[in-house]
Amino acid sequence: MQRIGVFICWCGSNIAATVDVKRVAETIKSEPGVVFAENYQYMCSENGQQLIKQAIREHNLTGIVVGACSPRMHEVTFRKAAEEAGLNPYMVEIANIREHCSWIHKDMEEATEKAVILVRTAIAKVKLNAPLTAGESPVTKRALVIGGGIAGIQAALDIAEAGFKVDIVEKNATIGGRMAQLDKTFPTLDCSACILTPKMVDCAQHENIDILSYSEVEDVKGFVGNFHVKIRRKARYVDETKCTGCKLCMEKCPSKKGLNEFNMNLNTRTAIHIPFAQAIPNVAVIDSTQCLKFKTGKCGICQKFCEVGAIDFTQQDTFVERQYGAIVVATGFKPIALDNFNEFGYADNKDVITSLELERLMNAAGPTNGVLLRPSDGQHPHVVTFIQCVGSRDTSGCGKPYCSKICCMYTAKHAMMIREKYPDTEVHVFYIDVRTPGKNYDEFHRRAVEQYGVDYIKGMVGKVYNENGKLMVQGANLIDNEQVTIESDLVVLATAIEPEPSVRKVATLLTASIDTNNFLTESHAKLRPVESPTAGVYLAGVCQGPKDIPETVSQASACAAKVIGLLVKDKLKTNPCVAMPDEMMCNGCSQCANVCAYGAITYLDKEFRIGGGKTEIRRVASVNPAVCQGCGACTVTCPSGAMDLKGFSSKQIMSEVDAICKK
Amino acid sequence: MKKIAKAKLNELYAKISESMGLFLPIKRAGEVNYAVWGEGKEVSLETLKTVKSPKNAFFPDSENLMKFKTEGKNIEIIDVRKDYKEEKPFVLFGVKACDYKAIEVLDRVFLADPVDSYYQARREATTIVTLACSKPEESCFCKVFGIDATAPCGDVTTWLDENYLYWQANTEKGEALTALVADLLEEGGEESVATQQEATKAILEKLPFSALDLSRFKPENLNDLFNDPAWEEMSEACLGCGTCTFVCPTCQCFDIRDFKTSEGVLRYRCWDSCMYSDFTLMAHGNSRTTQMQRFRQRFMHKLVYYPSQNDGLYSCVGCGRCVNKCPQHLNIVKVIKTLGGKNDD
Amino acid sequence: MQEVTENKEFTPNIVAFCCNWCSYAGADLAGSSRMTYPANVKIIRVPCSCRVNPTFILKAYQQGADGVIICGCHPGDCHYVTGNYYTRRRIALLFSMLNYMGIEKERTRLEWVSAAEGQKFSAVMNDFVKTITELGENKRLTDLRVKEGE
Amino acid sequence: MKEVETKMLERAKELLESGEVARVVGWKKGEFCYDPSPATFESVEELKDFTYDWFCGANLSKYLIQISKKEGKTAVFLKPCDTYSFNQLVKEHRIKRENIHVIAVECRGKFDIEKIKAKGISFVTGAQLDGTQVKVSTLYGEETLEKSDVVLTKCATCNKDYQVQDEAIILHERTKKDVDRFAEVAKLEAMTEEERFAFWREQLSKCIRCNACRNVCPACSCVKCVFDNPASEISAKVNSDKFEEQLFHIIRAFHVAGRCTDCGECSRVCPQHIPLHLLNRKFIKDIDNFYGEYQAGETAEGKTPLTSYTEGDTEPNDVFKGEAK
Repeated sequence: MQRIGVFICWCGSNIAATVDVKRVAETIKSEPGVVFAENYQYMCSENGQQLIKQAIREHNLTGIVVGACSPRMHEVTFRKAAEEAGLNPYMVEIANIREHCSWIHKDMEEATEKAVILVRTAIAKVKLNAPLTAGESPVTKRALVIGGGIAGIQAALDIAEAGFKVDIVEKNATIGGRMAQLDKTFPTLDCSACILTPKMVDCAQHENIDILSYSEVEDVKGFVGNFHVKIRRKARYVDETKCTGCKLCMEKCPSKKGLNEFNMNLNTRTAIHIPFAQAIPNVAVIDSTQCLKFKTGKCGICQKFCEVGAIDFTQQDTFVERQYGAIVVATGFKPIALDNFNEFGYADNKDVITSLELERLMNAAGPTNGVLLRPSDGQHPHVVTFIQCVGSRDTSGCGKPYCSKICCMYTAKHAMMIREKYPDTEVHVFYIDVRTPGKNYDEFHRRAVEQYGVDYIKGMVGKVYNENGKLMVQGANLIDNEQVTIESDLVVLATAIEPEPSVRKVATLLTASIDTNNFLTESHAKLRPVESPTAGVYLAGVCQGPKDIPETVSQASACAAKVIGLLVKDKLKTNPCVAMPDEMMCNGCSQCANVCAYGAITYLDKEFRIGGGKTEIRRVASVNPAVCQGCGACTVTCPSGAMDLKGFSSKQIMSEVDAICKK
Repeated sequence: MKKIAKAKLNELYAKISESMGLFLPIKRAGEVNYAVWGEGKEVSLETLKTVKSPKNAFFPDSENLMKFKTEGKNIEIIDVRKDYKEEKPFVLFGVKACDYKAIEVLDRVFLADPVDSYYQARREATTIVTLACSKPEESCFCKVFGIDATAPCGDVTTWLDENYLYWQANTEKGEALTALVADLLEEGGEESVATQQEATKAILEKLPFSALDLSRFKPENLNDLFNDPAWEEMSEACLGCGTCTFVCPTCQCFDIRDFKTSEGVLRYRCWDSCMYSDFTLMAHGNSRTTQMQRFRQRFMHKLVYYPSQNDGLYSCVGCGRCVNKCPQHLNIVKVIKTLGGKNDD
Repeated sequence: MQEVTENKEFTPNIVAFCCNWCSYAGADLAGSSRMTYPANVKIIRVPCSCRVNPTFILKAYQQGADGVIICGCHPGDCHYVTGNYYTRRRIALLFSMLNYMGIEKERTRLEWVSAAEGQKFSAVMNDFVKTITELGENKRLTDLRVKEGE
Repeated sequence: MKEVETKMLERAKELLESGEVARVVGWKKGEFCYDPSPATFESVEELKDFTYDWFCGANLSKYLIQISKKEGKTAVFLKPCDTYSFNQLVKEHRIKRENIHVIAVECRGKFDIEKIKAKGISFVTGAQLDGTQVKVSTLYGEETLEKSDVVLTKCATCNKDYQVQDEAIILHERTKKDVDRFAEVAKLEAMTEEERFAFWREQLSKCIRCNACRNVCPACSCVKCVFDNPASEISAKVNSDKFEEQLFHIIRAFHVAGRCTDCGECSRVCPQHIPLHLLNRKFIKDIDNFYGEYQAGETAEGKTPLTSYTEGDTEPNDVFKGEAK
């Protein structure tokens, strides 16, 4: 006989203000199977949990229902409490009478009535719950970091420092990421390369870190603690173990017309190249789409000159397969394409550039050796106009609905740097709002305005057009309430940033959730900001949301802390709510395996008694509980209903349906 | 003997329906089954074999027995039987000789002690009007069971020809019904009936199954018949569906089941089929594990077990529905032919 | 006039199946953002929309539900990678079949609601309740034995 | 047809005599000319009852689930439509392909005795095809009927070809029919919602829940059907309420969606002549429309439409777009 206990939480006034909690508890007392029903101010509090534990022990409860906030909030709390009182933690069900009831209904009568139904539904379910035991799985003590930007570098270094092996997979030929392209960093204006490159070198030299550059994650199987990852090492046509980074090949390479991606395509590079001077690994790579040897079969000059014989035109992509316990995603960002913003004339005017291009134009290692020259004619610009929020906070559908967060600060930085280096230059900034919260950030912006005399104009730019070699920036000045047109030599667009597009593939491989803007979703916006809902996957940097370097570094370190916390464990508990076939009913038709995204289902031939002393051999499904994630796709595919999901069985769900429909 | 012009039959139905329920063969979505008469319904007396037999007038496909109403922790048991105590009188119209005989088979089951009060209530409230056959077809073999298709019994016997329905009351109930519709009836028709009967008998004589040999189906041969190796082959194509059972006028097995309603549980009984794999399913498992055993059970029951307990009355009336309807053309005729004639001596 | 009054009194009973990772979280967000929707929507939590068996939907109608709505992650965003792709096919075929059998097509709905779309969740539920209220009681897919007690 | 039967019989004898196969699955004669039953023949002696004629409409594939588990090889005669079911069952690991020797047999459509009887013709003693007509002989003489009025519903729109065969006995090529098998479905789709509801209500109200449609269906090969399993909460023996008629037929059609080869056995065996194939065909039509043409049973490999997907699949709320109103 079932002995159900029901606990109704007031959540202070969050529930009690709209739901008559006492009446709910009173009404529920007369439900069949319910032997105990109580209400309390905060069930999740120490005292509330004590109340639950005591009731379990005193009334010998076989299952409990807590009418409280969302199970996404405190299900774990109440399960733990139940377990401590000797009740199987899976004999607990939560009736969500806060988010799904008290918070959305205003009428007390109506909300109370609904709360009763929700609690009854949970009772109907808990009556069919079965005690479940979590299995255990071992933890592979190695972490994978996807992306070798500052986020990945920081996370890898922290994890490696704690004594665990880390692999960094970087799709480009070198680690460093976007930060390596920056000139100065706000708010201190120190040189980006000067603070980044030592960390890159640390990575290369750390005995626990293995950098897999020019590589991509190809396939991920497994689950937290036991990811099995296949990594494609793209052919770079240069033997990484032999190349010394002497750059002789670059001097000799006759194909010099390749666009230099590192410099935002503002100048050219040779087919065989090292992306930039401080690249890690300091190893050349051949762009096979550009290389004459690949295009025509003739050439091979680099091979002749390479003293160590590192050049290998026959190299093929290879695959590395490794086991990891945890994965950090740090895939970074790119500026959005400006195809939808013709009004700014980016495609038509060489002197309309993006902020990241400006970074390269200002950088001593950039295409102009750090001298600010207009891309069109190599002249010093005298009037520079910045346009903020290009594609950010855009609800028209052309750009991104979110704020890219970093643009206000870097525009202030750019404006300031130009005024500092070239005091005769006029600098205007069109902005919608200036958003500079953060330590020393607003001061930084004020300095730009107050000390450096940058002309900030509140208003949007309608159009940028070329008139007699001058860029006419036509916009609104909302404060003076007038239309202004600024004759400029250089226009810089503070382009919105978006997650690096390859993150979609990574998310799919990792089964990590991703939002409509391609940002990976964190487990909880406030309380679990660096964890993906997929166990064992952590998020660092812009792949999770727009952020600047200090924030990225903090998040990366937070990730590292989480990873270390995971890797120090020897064993993990697995989710017991997995699929389970009833072999007596299984047809062995393989349909369930066809829809299983995890390959958790295999088949075996088993002997069954069929009556009359006879047996027959049938092919039946078998689920690996460590691999199954418990989605339930197989349960609906199975026509005989042989496949069911523990914790969400068909009977349980149908009993919930019945309870809801019961008049 | 009385008669009524075919054209006036609708008036007859309407008259009966004024004070009684009227259950007769009605065509719906292309198929003829017994159903309650109503204005505009397409009556098809000519149909030799309704898909389902009229047995569901007394033994419906499904009927409610009781309710368990739950309120809080209390359960109230509601007996829904009283609904049937005062069964509205009704007329079962157009019953063929075979189907009428089948009612006798059912009566021996449901009216024997303990009496099935549900069945009894409906049985007693019914006046049965039978209809003689005039165009038997090749699957008919009622004659084998001693049934005269041209002169069925019942409270009223009727004959139908191209112009008239002929009417003869046999019982008090029949007389009462005759009195009710007396205004619509006229005298006469004996000759037409006799002519029709003669013609029909000539066809019946020649029917392919008219001379099936049932001699081996005796209680003393039970074991031999049960163990006959032929069952295996006869049943091998059986799908295990319930078609034969559900179209059969004499099959009387039922199951009692519970259904969850919004306020508790509704207990009902419904037709069951011995051909189903969960028939005879018990707590320990199922005593019949193969389709052969189920198939054998059905025919052994019809031809051996039932007659041995019911004065030799077979629980097959030769209506031939199973002959026509079995998806794979297995039927009792093939069983009789295979086993019936084989005498051990 | 009678009909109008009757219609107003009709409060449909609606079952919503929500996947744990997106739509249930979306409903939570609707709650924490205090975005109201009628109390006749009751949510059943399932791990993924692909756990929703068409049988559950029919069962809801049998038991007297007037509308059923299935909510899951947006296609491509499934926590279980591919779950909602299967949901989409199954439910598309089911909807088409129900319509083919003459069951009101407005009665059953599927919506993709992400964890961030509290507002959408609330809007969808408001709209669905309105649709079902206008459509009236479910009569075509209901079991009289269930309604008998009324 | 007689020559085909003779050839088949010869071949069956050869196979049994040589020991190449342990048994042959075909049809055996019934009481009339029109009621053959599926049968297994294990010896030449048993073959005396062997028949293959215009009434051998039954699909033999499903029997092979059990038979292919037996020791020794089994030869089976399959009509074009049967080969699809065969493939589908092989795909689902229900038939052990290696134990079966498939002999493709000629089929130019099978006759439906109920349709002949519905024309008022009884005491049928034989039937022969004569061009587009069928000569039906009875005790009372010969009747001539149009073939299209006499063939089984499943044959009327069949353009199937053999999808699997180890050998073939085909003496007459059959001509492709210029028919749209979805015409009836389209007709229903064009009705109003109320009309469709009324149509199915009328049809399904006849259902006696005999399960013949399910038990004959090669796609319904579950060890235990949900409708027989009390644990499924939807089991029932009888349609105690009209809802159960709908539930049973919707769920059954859904369970075989993407797996139904359109063999038409469900409609053939229905004692109440409910056009059940129109439910399955609706799913086939939808699958073709939404996900690209797909014919279950064309191969014994690959995923079915409901166990696969594309990223840009039709949205459920869009399935009604373009619907006739």
